[in-house]
Amino acid sequence: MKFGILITEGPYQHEASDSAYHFAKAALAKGHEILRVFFYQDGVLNSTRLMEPQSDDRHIQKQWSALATENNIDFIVCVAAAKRRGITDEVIAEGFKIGGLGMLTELAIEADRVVEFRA
Amino acid sequence: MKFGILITEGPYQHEASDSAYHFAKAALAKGHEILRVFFYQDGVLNSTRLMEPQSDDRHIQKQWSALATENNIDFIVCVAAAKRRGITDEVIAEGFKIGGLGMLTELAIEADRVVEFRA
Amino acid sequence: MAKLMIVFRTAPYGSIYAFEGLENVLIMGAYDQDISVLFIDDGVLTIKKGMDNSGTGIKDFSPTFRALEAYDIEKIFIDRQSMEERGLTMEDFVIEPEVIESGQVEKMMEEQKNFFMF
Amino acid sequence: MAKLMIVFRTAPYGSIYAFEGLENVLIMGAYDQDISVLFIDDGVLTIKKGMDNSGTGIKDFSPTFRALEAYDIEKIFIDRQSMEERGLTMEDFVIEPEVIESGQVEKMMEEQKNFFMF
Amino acid sequence: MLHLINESPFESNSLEDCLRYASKGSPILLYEDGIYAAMAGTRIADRMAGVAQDHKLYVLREDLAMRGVDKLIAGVNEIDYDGFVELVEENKTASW
Amino acid sequence: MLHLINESPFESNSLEDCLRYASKGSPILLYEDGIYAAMAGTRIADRMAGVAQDHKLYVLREDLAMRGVDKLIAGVNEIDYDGFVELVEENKTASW
Repeated sequence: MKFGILITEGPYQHEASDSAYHFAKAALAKGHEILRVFFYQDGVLNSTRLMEPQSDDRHIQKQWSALATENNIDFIVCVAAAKRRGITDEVIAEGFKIGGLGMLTELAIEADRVVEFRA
Repeated sequence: MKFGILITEGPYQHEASDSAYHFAKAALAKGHEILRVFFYQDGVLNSTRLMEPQSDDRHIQKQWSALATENNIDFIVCVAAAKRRGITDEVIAEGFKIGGLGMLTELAIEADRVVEFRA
Repeated sequence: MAKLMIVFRTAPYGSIYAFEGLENVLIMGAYDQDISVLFIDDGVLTIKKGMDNSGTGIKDFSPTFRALEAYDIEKIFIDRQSMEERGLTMEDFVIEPEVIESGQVEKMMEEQKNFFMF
Repeated sequence: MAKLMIVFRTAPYGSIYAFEGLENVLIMGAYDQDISVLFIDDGVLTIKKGMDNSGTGIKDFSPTFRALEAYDIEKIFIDRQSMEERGLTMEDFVIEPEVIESGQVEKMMEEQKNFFMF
Repeated sequence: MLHLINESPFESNSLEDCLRYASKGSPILLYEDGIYAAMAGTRIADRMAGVAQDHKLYVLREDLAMRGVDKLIAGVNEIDYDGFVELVEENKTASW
Repeated sequence: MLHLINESPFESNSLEDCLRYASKGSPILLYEDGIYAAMAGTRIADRMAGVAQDHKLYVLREDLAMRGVDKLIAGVNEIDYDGFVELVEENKTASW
């Protein structure tokens, strides 16, 4: 099936980003296509390459970047939400692209299922 | 009195940063001293100079920076929380300093009151 | 045309969910799809009349809700019980959604191609 | 020495509050103050035995709770009703806090120079 | 002790948790989404009228106004940020 | 329709809100802090036993294990992320 994933919470503060990541991996492993992961509201904070967690902790941005590049998935960071929170081209990591909110509507039109991960 | 303020939520996502700002202004207007504002957990996101909200919206980082510099208040951004979320010297705005969690303990020891603004 | 729905279920201003829900309604309207809007739980509080944001500096989105019809968004529903539990009647709102019963909510979601909850 | 307290009142892992509460206990311990720790509401879930984080990659903080005594943090309390409502008894926990009644909670907070809730 | 409540009582139990610990007479300030607990005519209005008798119940005017809430249960005191600061001068605060 | 619940039932009303709309038989997946609703012996355990009769009640094993929760009410089905994906294949999802 064609899946979409929507994330509206930031990494570390809340488990939503972790859950979304594990869900995405499981969906790919079962042969599903992920049309797009849309990072929205505080979810845009998943995309900063400046993130530097403690060395014994998971690195959420790097996990995402690897998932995006290895599987060629479209990762869109909502531009308005990103600007509000200081996420710009200057800090965005590999595998993420900044895009408009319309790309979430397009995902809703094209995907068989969209799963939201939120607070 | 000697006040301390603790903020654990990010700007725009939640009203906590706004409430803390209005509270701080009112406390100063009443002649209180604010020993320190401690930005913790997602609260560290208040400090990025890359923040760029829509032109008709409040600019939360600039409000804070003006408050800190005009009143010479100590604004500390928790280093571990900041690193986890991509807040580094590279992006930190005027008036904010990165510091250790011990500075929150010191605030608890020295302040007459510490008020938490959280989700 | 895909059937799409935005569900408002959180209170306004305390968190950004309601604001972003409204942004989505406007964007979806521009895509010429079959859009519905549904207010349930604390979401009914987002269309309360009489908002005055002068004390906080946070943007008031009431005027945008009032303009939804101008964007050809006409399928707007509200859950009766959510209104009643909060002591609100149709006179309290800046728009006039169609009142539905809680038993219709899941069915209405089920009919959509996709929907988002804010 | 100032009396300081950390109150745990949220569930672990779903949000970072419990983790940061624990970080604060450790830091405060290093400042040689009179530290208390209190578990109420969902905070009692943070010291549940048997945590296995291998499926999520999120750091398990049980070992750190177990080490609190080594940091000379000995005033550790838990609200009886919060435990009981969650079906938990002292056998379920990695540490052995002293059980208090809900009526003592506010008084205990009041006695502190300052306290933080996580 | 001043108890600060900033979540909607229809979605969060933080007010009920707080009430379990707060002693009679302790002030409670409702702000942000917490102000909905003071709204008249809700399914919790009777409960809250009782709370307003046992506690000094305050509500932050700026947050009320922003949400368009004007009809309140009896016994609630509207204050502004100045009043918020005064409450903090007089009390240690707990943020639920 | 699959209903996703990720908040503690002791702190949030999202499960109760969801139950008001979910029709009999609709699957409900408890994950993140939502898993505490499936814990045995709590003050809501009787209520949840009823929910488990009216709905297919699932709980995410990874989140259970991380929280050290092993005793569950009767009638709950443990699944892993594979099972989560299968539920989404079969149902549209609502995230409360």
